[in-house]
Parts: sequence; C-alpha cells; structure tokens
Amino acid sequence: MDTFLQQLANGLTIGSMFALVALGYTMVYGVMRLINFAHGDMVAASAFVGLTIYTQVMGQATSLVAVVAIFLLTAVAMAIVGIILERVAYRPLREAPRLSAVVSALGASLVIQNGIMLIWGPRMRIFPELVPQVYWDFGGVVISMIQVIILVLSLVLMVALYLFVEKTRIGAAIRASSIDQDAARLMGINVNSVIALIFIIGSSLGAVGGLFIGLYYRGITFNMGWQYGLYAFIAAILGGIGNIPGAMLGGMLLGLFNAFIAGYVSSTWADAFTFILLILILIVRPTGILGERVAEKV
Amino acid sequence: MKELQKFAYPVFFVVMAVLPHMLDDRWQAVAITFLIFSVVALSQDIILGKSGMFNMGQALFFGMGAYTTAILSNEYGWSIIATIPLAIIIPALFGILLAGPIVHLRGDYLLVVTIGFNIVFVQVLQNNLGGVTGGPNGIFGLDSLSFLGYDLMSQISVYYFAFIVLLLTLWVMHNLAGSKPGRAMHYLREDQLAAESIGINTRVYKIFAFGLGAGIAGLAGTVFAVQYSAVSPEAFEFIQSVLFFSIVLVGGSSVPGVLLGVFVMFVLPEIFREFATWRYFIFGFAMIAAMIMRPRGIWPATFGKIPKFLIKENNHGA
Amino acid sequence: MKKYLATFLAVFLATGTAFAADTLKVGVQAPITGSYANEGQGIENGVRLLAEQVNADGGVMGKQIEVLVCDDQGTAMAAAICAKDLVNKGAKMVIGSYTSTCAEAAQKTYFKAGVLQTSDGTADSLTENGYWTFLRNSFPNSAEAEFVAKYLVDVKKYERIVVISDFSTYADGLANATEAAIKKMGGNVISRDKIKADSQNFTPVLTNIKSKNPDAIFFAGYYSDGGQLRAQQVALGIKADFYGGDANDNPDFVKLAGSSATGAFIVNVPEPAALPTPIAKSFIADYQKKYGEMPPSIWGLMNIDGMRAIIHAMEQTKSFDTKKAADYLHNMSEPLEGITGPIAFAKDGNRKGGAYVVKKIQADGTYFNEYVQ
Amino acid sequence: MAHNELILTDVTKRFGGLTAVDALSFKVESGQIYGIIGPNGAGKTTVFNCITGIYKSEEGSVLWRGEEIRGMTPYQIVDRGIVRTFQTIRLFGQMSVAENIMSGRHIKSAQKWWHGIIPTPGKKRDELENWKNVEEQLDFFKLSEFAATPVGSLPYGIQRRVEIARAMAVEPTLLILDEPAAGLNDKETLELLETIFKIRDKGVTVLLIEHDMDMVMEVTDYLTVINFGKKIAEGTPEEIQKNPAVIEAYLGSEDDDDE
Repeated sequence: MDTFLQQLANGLTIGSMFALVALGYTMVYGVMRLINFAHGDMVAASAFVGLTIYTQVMGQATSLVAVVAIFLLTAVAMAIVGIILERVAYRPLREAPRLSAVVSALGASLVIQNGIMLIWGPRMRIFPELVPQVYWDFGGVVISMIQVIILVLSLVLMVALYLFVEKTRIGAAIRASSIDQDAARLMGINVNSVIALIFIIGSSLGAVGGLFIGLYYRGITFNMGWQYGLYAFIAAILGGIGNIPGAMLGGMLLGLFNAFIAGYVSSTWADAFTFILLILILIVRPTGILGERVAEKV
Repeated sequence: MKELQKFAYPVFFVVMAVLPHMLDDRWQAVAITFLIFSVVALSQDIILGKSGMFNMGQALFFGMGAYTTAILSNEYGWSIIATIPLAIIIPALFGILLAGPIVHLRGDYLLVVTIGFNIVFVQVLQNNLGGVTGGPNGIFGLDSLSFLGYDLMSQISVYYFAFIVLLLTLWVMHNLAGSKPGRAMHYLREDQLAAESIGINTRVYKIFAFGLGAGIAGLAGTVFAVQYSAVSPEAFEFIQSVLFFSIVLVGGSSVPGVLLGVFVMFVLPEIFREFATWRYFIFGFAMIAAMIMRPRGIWPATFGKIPKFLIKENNHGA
Repeated sequence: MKKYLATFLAVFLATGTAFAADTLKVGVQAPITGSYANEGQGIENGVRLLAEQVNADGGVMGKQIEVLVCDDQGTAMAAAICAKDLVNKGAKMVIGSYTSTCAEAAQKTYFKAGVLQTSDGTADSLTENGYWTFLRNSFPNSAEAEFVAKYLVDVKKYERIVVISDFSTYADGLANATEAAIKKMGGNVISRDKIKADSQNFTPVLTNIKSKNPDAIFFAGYYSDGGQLRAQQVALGIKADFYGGDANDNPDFVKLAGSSATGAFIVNVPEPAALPTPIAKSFIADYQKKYGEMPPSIWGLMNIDGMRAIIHAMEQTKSFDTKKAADYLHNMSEPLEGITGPIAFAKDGNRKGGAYVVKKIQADGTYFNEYVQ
Repeated sequence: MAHNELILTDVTKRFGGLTAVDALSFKVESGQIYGIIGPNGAGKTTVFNCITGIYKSEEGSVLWRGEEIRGMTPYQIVDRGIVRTFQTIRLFGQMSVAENIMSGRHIKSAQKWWHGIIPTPGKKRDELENWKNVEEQLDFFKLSEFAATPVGSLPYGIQRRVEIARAMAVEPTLLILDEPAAGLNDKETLELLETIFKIRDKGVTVLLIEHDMDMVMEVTDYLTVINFGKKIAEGTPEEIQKNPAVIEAYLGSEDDDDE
C-alpha cells in the first residue's frame, strides 16, 4: 500500500508537469488546428532562460522573492518568444496546406533546440537547489516540498486558466475562435489577437513547466524538450486535443500511468506500454477521452 | 519544364552511374548514404506525398528491413542476397497489419499513432526481444554482399547495389503513377469522400500504400545493413522519421523534389562540415522559409500525366 | 567546389598508380570529431608520434609504418564503416577505438579480415566473442565488478544489494558482471533494475526498490543519471548506501545531487597523477614537445601501449603474420614494460592486472579515499 | 435481374434531436428523370446522402433492384450502379480534367493491386481502354480542350460538367445529381438540360435535386416535394404546380430561398 501511495504521489507530480505543458499544445491546436512541435523546445528553453536569469539577473539570490521573480521574468521572456514564433513561423502559413504548417513547426523546433545548444552549449547544465530539500514522511510515503509546490501551483494555474476561458469575455472569444475562426471573425473577434494570446498563455505555462523540470530534476539539456514535448503532446491527445480540462486530465493520467507501469510492470518497457495504451485509446476513441466526436460536413 | 525533365533524367542516371569512380572513399560513403536515404524518402512519399497520410514512423519499416537482413544473416547464416525477399515482405506485412486498424484516423491522430509505433519498435530493439536484436548496441560485423560466388566488399559494389535499388524504386514509382492503384491514392489524398463516392474503397488503397511504402523502405534497410555491416536502434529512432517526413514535404512530393530534399539534408552537411554545429539550426530556418515561400514544397508534384492522344491542338495550357 | 573537384581528380589518379613502397599499415579508428573528440585526437597524436619514433629507428623489421586514420565520431554506425574502410586499405593492426561501443561495432570485421585490434574499451562483451584479433589495453569491467562485489559483500557486509544500470554496453555489462560476482560470492542481490539514460524521472523504479528495503545500491551508469538517481533516492527516504561506478567520477555528479551527494561513494581506478616509469616520462615529454600539450588522458596512452605490444610481438616472432603475433601476446611469459605499467594479455585478450579505490563524497563536495585496493 | 428501381420506404435520419428526414418513401422507376424539390433545409441532400451511403438512415429501407443497400458503404453502392454528384462540387482540384474523369473508370478497370508495382501487357491494354472511354466522355461533354487543364482553375460551369462527366464515366444505371444547375447562368442551364436528356437517352435513370423550379418543371417526369424532411406532395410537374401545399411551402420560405 505504501508503494502504491508513493507511486501515486510521484505520478501526480510528474503528471502535473505534463499537464502544464500539454495546455500549450491543446490551446494552440484548439484554435489553429496545428501541432506546435516547437512547444517542447520552448519548455526546455525556459529552463535555460530561468537559469540565466538566476545567475545573471538575480545574482544567484535564493530568497522567495527572487524565486518568484525568476518565474515571472521567465514567463514574460518566453511569452515574447512565443509571439515571435507565431509571427515568424505560423502566421504566414495560416492559409497554406495543413502539412506546411507542421513542417514549419518542426523547423521551429530545430531552430529553438539548436539555438539553446549554440547559446548554452551541448553539455548538461545544472540548476541550483532553489527549493530547500525538505521531506515529510507520512507513514512510509515520503513527499518533498518541491513536489507539493509543483502540484499546488500547477493546480492553481490550471483552475485559473479554466475559469479564465469559461467565465470571461476574452475566454469566450478564445472558445469562439476554436469553434469556427471565420464565424468568430464575422462576430467582430480579432482572431489574430486571440492567437497571440494563446501563444502568450501557452508559452508562459510552458515556462513554468520548464522551471519545474529544472527545480525538480536539476539537470537540464538542450534536447530534453522533445521528450517532455512528446509526453505532454500525448497527454493532450489522450484528453482530447483542443480541450482544456482534457489536457489536465490527460497529463495527470499519463503521469500516473507511467509511474505505475514503470513501478509495477517494467521500467524498461514503460515507453512502449504508454504508447500502446495511447494507440489503443485512439483506435477505440479517436478524439480522446473528453474530445467531441466531429462528423465531417458534406 | 517537361522537355528539361526528359533531358534531365538520362543525364542524372549517367552521372550517378559513373560517379563512384570519381569520388574518394569518404565521398563514396556519402553517395551511398544519399542513395539509401533517397529510397526511404521515396517510400515515405508513397504514403505521405502520394496518399496524403500523415505517417511519421517510416524509420520503423526501414529498420525492420535492416534488422531482418541482419538477424537472418547473423543468427541463421543466410547470405545477404537471400534475405532480400523477407526484408521486403516482413516490413510490408507489418505495414499492412499496423495500418489496418489506424488508417481511418484523421491526419494528426494518424501522425501520433505512427510516432508511437516507431517508439515501441525502438524499445523492442533495445530490450532485445527474443534475444536476436542485439539490444541497445545492435548487430555488428555482418557478412558482406556476395553474389554468384563473388565477395562484393568494396564500397563501389555497395554503391552499385544501392544504385540498382534506387532505380528499381523509381521504376516501381513510375509504374504506380500510371496505374489504377496509383491514381486511387491521388484521388483519396485530394478528397476522400469524393473518391468513395466514385467507387474507390479508400481503406484498401490506404493500406496498400502502407504495405508498398513499408516494403520499399525494408529493401532500403537491407542496403543500409550492407553498407554499414551493422544495424543499431539509434539509426531508426523516430527522429529519423521526422527527417524523412520533412524531406518529402520540403522537397515536394515529386522525384526531383525528394532527391533534392535528401541532398540538402544529408549531403550538404558533409560538404560544409565547418558548420556542423550550425547544421540543424540553419535547417530549421530553411524549413520554415521553404514552407512560407513554397507551401507545396520546393519542387511540387505535377499532375497531368495523361496520354498524348487526349491533348488536342487547341489545348488550354497543360 | 573547385577544391573538391581537385581532390576527386587527385584521388582518381592516385588509385590508378599502385603504391610502390611496401609499408606496415597501422589504422587508427578513433572519435576525431564528436563528443569525445579530444580523446580521439589524443589517440591519433600518440600513434603518429610512436610511428615517427619507430620509423626513425629503422621501422619494424625494415618496414616503415604508415598511419591510416578513420574518424568513427563516437557512433557505432560510423565505426562499422571505418572498420571496412581500414580493412580495405590493408591495415595490419588498428588502434582504437576510445568507446566500447565503437570498438565492438568494428571488431567482427577486423576478426574476419585477420586484422589485430587494440582498444581501451572496458566492456566485458568485447572479449566475450572469442576473437583472437582483439587485445584490450585497459582493464575490463569485470575487474571493477570483482572489486565492487568483494568490497560490498566481504568488507562492508551488505545483505540486501540493488544493482542498477542504463541500457548502454558499458553500463549494462558492468552491472551484469557485478551482479554475477556478488552472487558468486554468496551475496544477496535483491533487485537488478534498468533505467533509461536521460529520462530524469527515476522515482517509479526507486519506489519499488524502497519497498524491498535495500542496504546498498550500486549504480553502473553515467554521472548525468547517477546524480539525479542519488538525489531522488534521498528524496524518497531510501536509507541505503549509494555506490556509483567509475563513470560517476565527475564533478557534475555532486552538483546534480546537490546536498544529497554527501555520503555517496564512487568507485574508480586511481588517478594517473604521475606515471612513474622512465618510458612513460620520455614518451609524455616527446608528446608535449611535438604537440605542445599533455595527452588528454591515460586512455590514449593505454592504446599506445597496445600498439607497442603488437609491434613487439611482430619483432619477437619475426613475422608480420597477425595470427602469430596474437598467439605470442596471449602466451607472454614476461610482461612488456609499458607507459601505463606492465602489459600482458590473458588468453581471452584481456589485459592482466588492475586496481581500484572507493571514494566517499563529503559535505563540501570533495572526495575522501575510503578504501584503496 | 430485377427492375432498375429505387424504392425508399419510411427512411428516417436524425441528427441528435433533429429529424432531418422523416419517414420518407418514394419510388424511382427505370428510365425516369425524377426530381426532388423542397425549400432550403428541407432535407433533400440528406436523402441523397442516405441513398449513396454517406449516411446510414436509422430506420426504413433503401431497395435498389430489389437489394437492400441501406448501410452499405459509398463504394459498394457505386459498384451497384448508383453514382452521384455533389451540390458543392467535389472534384480533385489539382488534377487535370482527364484524370478527374479517369477516376470514374476506377471500378471498371480490371487492374489488380499488383499492377501498381509491376506492369503487364494486360495492364497496358486496360489503361488504354479506359483512357479511350475518358476520351469519349470528354467529347460527349465537350471538354476535350480542357483535358490537360487542372480542374481547380476552370470556371464553375465547366467544373459542373466535369463532375457529371466523371459520374458518367462509371457507366451508372442511376445518376444522382445534387442541384446541378446551382451557380450556372441561363445558357449553361440550357446546355445542362440538353445533357440530362442525352444521358436519359443512353438509358440512364436520373434522380435530381433542384432549386431552379423552371428547370425542374421542364426536365423531370415525376416529382416528390419535401419540407422539414417529410413528403408533402408527389406527382407530375403539372400536378405539383397546382398543389396548394407546395405553393404554401415555397411562398412561406421565400425569404431564405436564396443562398
């Protein structure tokens, strides 16, 4: 039972990181019908940007204020990168065949990933211990402070995003644009602004995810984005791509699934089992758990 | 354009036929790599370009062919030539079996599932399933190609082996273009519903495309195994599939386009080795720029291969 | 483009006129570019220097040494190509490569062609194929495994040991050898786990390990995973002692594990601070004079020792027959004096000898020699 | 062989809560030009989709030559001689007119899957025969001059013709036309009428949906009028013109009649 609960706690921690990153994929997909392959690399880039802000801007300060400032500055920096990304790589292709945008996204992914390598070098960089290594033991189940922070902060951000999208006027504009861009435009919604906003939100959430990776695992490499990106993307698909609660659910489920497979079945087959599960789900329910079934209009 | 092409193909073939004699060892190896990856990219073109299915797992079939050759040769002592039929048939069968349940998926979902297949495949290789794949290292020191008692170990003979395979692939693609199944793929790519409504069982042709593309990629895998005398999981990671995917789309779904894409991705970096670390950074930008300037690829597919007798005097442009 | 065209023509013409001079061709298969470029270049430099010295002394039984270099980039596929290339060019012996994976990728090709190969790769699998052509000039993982097993079971008396590795040839081989050695000594391996390198999240595996209540963990992989593994072990409250294999001997291990690094142990060969023999001193001095820098590590020098041993064997057998040279080396009664200590080979091609230390990481991040063999 | 009759009995198709087609029955006889008319949103295209297998109706039966075709896939239905066109033209836009028409020859071609890989003399002959048929269609529909032109670049009226030519290349027994005159000018509409008669003279039964009342009255032999998915009248054009229910349905929806 201890082991089960411990795996549960670990699964939820990593799941919430997946979920944060998955939101970036799902929001972009919802409005633009585009898999933003560069998102994973944006997440990796945020860890490096955060590290540089820590050493260069904050002078290696480790106070709570400094840590909060690192999060905010990184989120702002990545939001700007996100807007540039959309302008340069995606906006010119809005009317082009779908696949052209996919290739452009793959290109952007290469640019960002190798940009990180050119700036920060190919070797692993190591994050400082910004969160004290404090652990609590609940009858054999050990939970660390950083886990609690990750879990709580992720949930807060996700609930906030959900309320923003569901309850505000701007959120309504986002939802309208994801249903039908042309109709939204006719209704007086500036779709360009909505898309820019999507990239701001997605990139900032990704930035938080990237910093979590840095804080939790400490070692960051220029090419780690693919791995997190792929998992987060799967989480988005699992929940039903384009669907915001779906991305959260998908992230959590994927984190749990991965933890339990690696824990109970075999860590060597964890990736394979994860993908087999995904494939089965897509065959049975092609639009994911919470995705709507869309009939093609004739 | 048509005149140019008529002229360009023979020139290309002649150049490729004499090329190895003008190259040193290193460039011969590069040329062989070019030939092998061209075949894989063309096989990907059948699935992605011609039939419009978002397949991002082509390295799986490529690797399956390579491993079939390697395992049969290494474990069971088959000669390389004798492994060729199975190196085509096994990937083709897998292509058909894997495609069966998934071809109904819409574009992006198909893409994800094929990525998934690729990742599962590599993990199977790494975990040494059945004890024959050699685990994370792969299988090394394969026999060289021998034919009618001649041991063809030199690079030049490998080159011609690869060249013959490329010619064979081009021949198959030429046959495909002027056939009922080939046209059916084009139709379903352009408009699946219209294709169904004109009597085409799109599912069958989608699976056919996967089977054919997988078989050709498998054959390329054999050449790969011969060239390197080795196979290893890292050569068939899904990131390779991403490259083949991009090559077809950046090049455009045409033979010159695909060959151009392979040249840019695999040969140019060898010429500009000084820029090795900048390679992918520059490529990334090039991919974005290519798509913005030519959304259908640098050298897009041309349609209109119709018999001459249909083209009348007062024709409205071709 | 002109430059390349000129090269093509030059090569084209050159292949037409057969080389008149009869030389002893020595191949170098090493990572001249890529992540291990400095090590690879160190091997090439060393081989060229030794060849120069031998040639100045009249060559090997009158034949001058010709060095052929092939860059394996540290990847298996390029290594396989190099092997074919060097065999085609007529190399009698090949020095390298630096990594076990590259050495392994090439060794069957050399075996089939009867070309001697000497490498510093430590993976045990390198000598398990029974290729008489392969001579290891470093000490195999099994030596480290024997040492670790003896230390954990006999010295520290652990009763519940966990062995972890990643999938690489080196790590998997070291872990398997260690597990086998522990079992042979009557020790108790309660779990043998594998992690995926660079996957960062090792908690599922560690949580399982925790439930088995181990008292020691031996990790055979690399520092980049080892540091995180140690940190996550501490975070999960697993009290067992942590032992990292030689690839964890890197300052980044301590940085990654952070405050959790304290108390972890690392096993490695002693640092080659000063190689004491006169032959070592003179060779390193010559190297510095020629290249203006120290050899990058002891590994390159081990490869030079391998080359020296093969030349020595050819001279002793008065033959360029590689089979005879190999037989001689496998049955040497007296070890040859080498740069990195005495060289002698066991029947399976392994270098005899080897010594290890256990280092404990202290609170300030420095090492303390806990045990020296 | 049974008569070339299409009999719909109580066909019902729902989308969620909306009943698009409600217990519709009618019968198309061999050699007829049969019209289905009704105001916008009356469910006409849905009926066609139910016949051609794009949708499966929840209830009722669709009998073709005495065989139940409800629930078959579109290509199976084409195989049985029923071919359709679309209201929003669905051609293969990047491909030439000749290639578009060639797609209609798909089910008539004797080639097997392996002919896509290895050519045989039989395949060559088959290719030639089918291209000859395409030539006939090009002549029949006066499209020869556009044979090599990408169809997407042609004017709307010509695209309509290509779509009908493509359907005719299948050599159907029953041709279903979904608003064939939509978007055509008067001259083109006249030409279309002529074409439809010529098609009928070849022995092909024609079933069409049309908005243009004048055209419908002129071309059809028999009509069914539907509104809100239900049949409100049927009869010859003369009978329908006098039917008060029809007049009311059309007058009542005058506003949204235009698209």
